[in-house]
Amino acid sequence: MTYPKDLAELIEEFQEVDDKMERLEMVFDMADEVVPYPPEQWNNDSKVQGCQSEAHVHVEIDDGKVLLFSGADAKLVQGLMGILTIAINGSAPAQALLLSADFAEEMGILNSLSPSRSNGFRNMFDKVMKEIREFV
Amino acid sequence: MTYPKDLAELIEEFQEVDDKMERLEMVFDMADEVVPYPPEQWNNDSKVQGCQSEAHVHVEIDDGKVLLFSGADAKLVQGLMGILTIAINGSAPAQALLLSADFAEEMGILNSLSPSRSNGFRNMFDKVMKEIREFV
Amino acid sequence: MAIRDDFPILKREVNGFPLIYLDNAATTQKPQIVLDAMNEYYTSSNANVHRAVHTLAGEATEGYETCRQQLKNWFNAERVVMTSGTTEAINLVAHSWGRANLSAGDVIVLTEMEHHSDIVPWQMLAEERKIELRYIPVLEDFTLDMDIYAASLEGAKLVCVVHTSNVLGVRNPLEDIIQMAHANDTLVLVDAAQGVPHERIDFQECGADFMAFSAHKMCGPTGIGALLIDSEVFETMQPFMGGGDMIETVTVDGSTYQTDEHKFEAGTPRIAEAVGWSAALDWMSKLDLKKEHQRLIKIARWVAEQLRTMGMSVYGRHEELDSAVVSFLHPTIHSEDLAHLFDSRGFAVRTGHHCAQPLLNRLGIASTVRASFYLYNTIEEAQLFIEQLKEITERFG
Amino acid sequence: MAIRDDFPILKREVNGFPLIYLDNAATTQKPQIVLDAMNEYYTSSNANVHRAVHTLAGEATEGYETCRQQLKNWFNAERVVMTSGTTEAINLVAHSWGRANLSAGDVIVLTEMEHHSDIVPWQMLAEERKIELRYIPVLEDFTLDMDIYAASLEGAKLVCVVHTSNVLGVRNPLEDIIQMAHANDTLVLVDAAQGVPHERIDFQECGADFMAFSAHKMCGPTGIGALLIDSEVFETMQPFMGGGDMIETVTVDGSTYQTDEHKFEAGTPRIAEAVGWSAALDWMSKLDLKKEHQRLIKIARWVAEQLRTMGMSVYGRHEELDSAVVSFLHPTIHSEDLAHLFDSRGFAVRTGHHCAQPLLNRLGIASTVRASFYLYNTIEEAQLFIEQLKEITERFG
Ligand SMILES: Cc1ncc(COP(=O)(O)O)c(C=O)c1O
Ligand SMILES: Cc1ncc(COP(=O)(O)O)c(C=O)c1O
Repeated sequence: MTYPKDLAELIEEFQEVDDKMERLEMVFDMADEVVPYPPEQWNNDSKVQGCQSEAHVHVEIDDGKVLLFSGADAKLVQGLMGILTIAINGSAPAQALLLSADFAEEMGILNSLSPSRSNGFRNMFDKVMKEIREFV
Repeated sequence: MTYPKDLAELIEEFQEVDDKMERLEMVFDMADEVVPYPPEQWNNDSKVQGCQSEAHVHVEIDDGKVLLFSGADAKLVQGLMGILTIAINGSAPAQALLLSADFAEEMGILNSLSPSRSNGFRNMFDKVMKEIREFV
Repeated sequence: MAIRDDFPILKREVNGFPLIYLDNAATTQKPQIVLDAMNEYYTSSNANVHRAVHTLAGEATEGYETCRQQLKNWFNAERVVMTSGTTEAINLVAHSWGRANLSAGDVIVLTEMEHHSDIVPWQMLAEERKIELRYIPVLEDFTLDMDIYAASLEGAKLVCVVHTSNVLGVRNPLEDIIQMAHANDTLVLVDAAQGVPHERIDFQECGADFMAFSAHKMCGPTGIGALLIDSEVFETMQPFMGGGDMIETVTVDGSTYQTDEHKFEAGTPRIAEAVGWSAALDWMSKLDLKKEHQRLIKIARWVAEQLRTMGMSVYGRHEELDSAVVSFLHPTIHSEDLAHLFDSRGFAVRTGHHCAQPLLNRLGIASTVRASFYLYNTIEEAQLFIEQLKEITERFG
Repeated sequence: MAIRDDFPILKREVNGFPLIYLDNAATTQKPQIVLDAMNEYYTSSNANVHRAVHTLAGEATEGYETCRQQLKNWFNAERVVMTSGTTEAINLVAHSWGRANLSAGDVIVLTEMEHHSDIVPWQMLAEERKIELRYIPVLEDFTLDMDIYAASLEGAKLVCVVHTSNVLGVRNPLEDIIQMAHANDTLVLVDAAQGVPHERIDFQECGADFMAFSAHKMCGPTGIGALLIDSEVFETMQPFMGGGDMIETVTVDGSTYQTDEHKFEAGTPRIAEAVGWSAALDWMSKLDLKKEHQRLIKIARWVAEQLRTMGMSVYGRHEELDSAVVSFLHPTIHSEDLAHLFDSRGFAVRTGHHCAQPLLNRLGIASTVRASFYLYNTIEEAQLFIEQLKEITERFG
C-alpha cells in the first residue's frame, strides 16, 4: 500500500529506529499532533470500545476535508491518534478512506493487530473510518 | 498379593501365554465355570452398572461359604465371572474379601483397570465384594 | 503413503501388532504439525489473551483469534463461537437461544438418529420450559421419515438434525430439511460433528442457523469445538456462561456484555487448542477432501459388502455422501467380545450404543461394532480387517 | 537455577531482551514435562475415553481419570468434576446447585474483591430467579469488612469468596469465613484460581463446599480446570450440560443420568489436557511449595517497598499468606503506556481492570499495573524490574 507522503516519511523515520522503546517515545511525541477533543466533551458516542483506557474520537467534515478531533488517557493511544491525524486530516473523505491500519504495524509499534483485541488501536482506527464513511 | 491356590495357578497359566488372543480364548473358556444366574432372574439389583453389555451377579452364603451366581451377554465378561467364581466360591466371606481385582491385569487380559470405566470388570468385581461384605 | 507419514501414532504397535485405527468416528488422530503448533505456542508465546499489551499476550491473542478467522473462512460463516466441543455448542444453543426465545407449548423437532448430545440438552430444556419434543423416526432403509418430518414442522420453532449419523454413516438430506423448515419459519440446528470431517460445508449456502462440531474429530486437539450461528439469529441470543472476557462492564448493580462472539466465551479460552486446530485446518486445506472422501466411502462400501457376504448384519447404506462408517453385528460373537478380539490383533474398533440409544432402540439392537475410516486409512487396512474377522469367525464363531 | 531450566519459554527474547515474565496471575508457563506428556499422549494413546474396549481407549481413559485421582489426592477431595476452567466451574455451581436449590428471595453473599467470573454467573442467576446479592465491601487496608460479612449472612444460602485476590494478592481469612457461614447453615464457594497455585489446600479440612480453579494458572495446560464439591452437597445437584457420557440411559421419553462426577461432564472431555495437568501436578509435587511461596512473597514485599519508595501507589499488603502479586500505579505515567514501555524491554506485566471492576471501583481507580511472580521468577528479575522502572521514570515520568 502507498501511504500519504507525510505518513510515509514518518513510517520511514520509525523504521530507522531499532530500539522499541525509542519508537514508543516517538509515538508519545506524536500525542501533541492531535486536534484535541476535550475530556469535557467525551461521550458514549465518541468513546472507542475495547480500549483498555479511555479514548475518544470525533470526526467532522470542514470544507470537504476531514477534521479529526481526538484524545486519550494513555499517551501511546493519543500518539497513534496524532499519527492518524497527520495521515488524514485535511484529506478528502474518499482519500482518507484509502488508508489501511497496517501502518502501525509497519512502524513497528504494535506487535500484531489484525483480528486481535489486544489493544484498542484497531477499534479506534475502524471507528474513525466508519465515521468518515458516513460522510461519503 | 497372594492369591488363592486355584487362582494363582490360573494366573500362572495365563502368564505363560504370550498371545493376547489366545489369552482371551482362555478367558472365554472360563465362561463355563460360573454357577449360572439364569437370564429370567436378571433384575435391576443384580445388574452390573457401567458394563457395555448386560452382566448380572448374585451372591448367597450357603453354609458359611460364598456362592456366586452370575451371567453375562458377553463371553469375556462371563469368563471373568468364571475366574472369579473359581477364586471365591466356597470360601468364607472374610477370606473372599481379601482378593484384589488386580488379578485380571496380572493375567494380561485387561489393559488397565484402575480408575477407568473402559470396561465393566471393575464394577462387577466391586459389586460382588460389596454384596459379600453385607454378609460379614 | 504421504498422509500416513504425518501421523506419528500410526507407527505404534498394539499387543505386538501394528495399530490399525478404525475408531475415527469417536476421535481422529493428529498430524505432527498440530502437535508442533501447540508445542511452539507453549514454548514461545504462551500467555493469557485479550486486553493485554505485552508481546506474548499479543501473540497468544493472535493465535486464538486466527483460529476463529480460519473457521470463518473455511465455513463461510459470519459468527463463530469457540466452545469445548459439539456438546457444549449444542448446550449453548439450548441455553442462549432456547431460554431467550422459547416458552411453554413451543415445539422442537429432533430425529431418532441424533447423538445423545443433540437429545439430552433439549430434554432438559423441554422439562424446564414445558416444551414439546417431536422425534422423526428412522425408516428401514436407515433414512428419516420425511413425511412425518413435514407433518411435524407445524408450530415448530427449531429443528435439530444430525448432519451424518455417527452410527450409520448416513448423511441426511439437509438441503431439503432446511428448506422445509425455513418455509415454515423454523430454525435449524445441524449437529455436524460427523459431517464436517468428511465434507466441506458452506454454512451460509447450506442455510442452517446453527452448526456445531468438534476439533478432535477433524485432526484437531481435544478440548475445543465451535458453533456457527446465523448473524441475525446471533442477535437474539442471551449470554451463556458469565465471567471474564464476555463482559463490557461489571458493577455491583449489574453488568453489560460484549456484543460479538466473546459474549459467549466466558473465562480464559482454549488458547493452545485453538492454535492446534488452526494447524489442523491448514493441514486439511492442503488435501483434496472430496477425492479423499470418495476413496474412503469406496472402502466403506467394500467393507460393508464383505461383511454382508460373511453373514453379518450391516446397519447403513454407504451412499456417495455418507461417511465411511460401518456398523455391524456378528451372528454369533457378541460385539464386546469381538472388539476385544480385534484389539488383540491391533485393530481399534468401537462397540456399544455409540451415544445413540434411541436409534439403536429403533433398530431393535443394544449395540453395534463400528469400524470408521479416515484420511490415513487404506484399502489394505480394510482388507486386513476383513481377513481378521474371517480368522476370528473361524476360531470363535 | 533448576526450576527455570524446566521452562523452555524462559529462554526466549522479546524485543531483543530476555523475557522477564511477570504476568503469572493471568497464566503461568509450562514445564517441558507437561508438553512431553501431552505429546506422548497424542503420539501414542490418543483415543476417545470411556465405554470402549480397545487398547488406546483404555490408555486414554486411564490418562484422563488419573488426573481426577491425582486431584483427589492433592486436595483430599471426594468429588472432583473436570471443567474447562474456573469460570465454567463457577457457572456449573450456579446452574447445577443454584437452580436446584435456590428460589425467589434467597440470598447469595459475594465480595467486592471477586473476579468477574465469580460475579456475573450470580448476577445472571439472581436476575432469573429473583435472588438477592449482597456484596461485602473491601476496607482501606485491602481486607474484607468482616462485620458487614457477619451481618450479611442472615438468610444467606451461599457465600462466594475469592481465596486470594488476583489484583491485590490478598489472601482472605477463609477459615473464619467458612466457619461463620457454616454456623449459619450457609454453603461456601471458594474461587481458588489464585489460591491453588501458591498454597497447598486440604479441601475437606478447609471445609468449603465448592472450590474452583484452573490448570493454566498452576503450570498446567489451557482448556481445563476443576470443581471440588463436598460429597453431601454433590448429591443435591442437577446435571449441568446434557450429552454423551453424562447419561445412564436415553430414550425418547426421557433420560437417566450418571450418579458420579461424569454426570457433570457432558461430551468428549479434555483428555490431552488432563494428561498434561497430571504431569504438572507431578512436577509441582516435587517442589517444596511452602518454601517457594515464602521466597516469592519476600520478593513481592521487596518490590512493593521499592515501589512505594519511588512514589508509586501500591494496592495490597503482601503478608505471609498473600500471593506474590504487586499492583501499582505510577504517579505520572499511564498504566497502559507503562506496560508498553516494559514490554519494549522484555518485561511482561499486565494492566487494566484485571476482570475485577467492582474492586477497582471501590479503590477509586480504573486500572493498575500488575507484576505477579511465580515459581520460576527470581529476585534478580525483581531487581531488574525495579531498575527498569527507574529508567522509565527518568525518561518518561
Ligand atoms: C481470582 C480469579 N477467579 C477466576 C478467574 C478465571 O479463571 P479462568 O479464566 O481460568 O476461568 C481468574 C483468572 O483470571 C482469577 O484470577
Ligand atoms: C453426531 C455426533 N454428535 C455429537 C457428538 C459429541 O461430540 P463431542 O463429544 O466432541 O462434544 C458426537 C461425537 O461423539 C457425534 O458423533
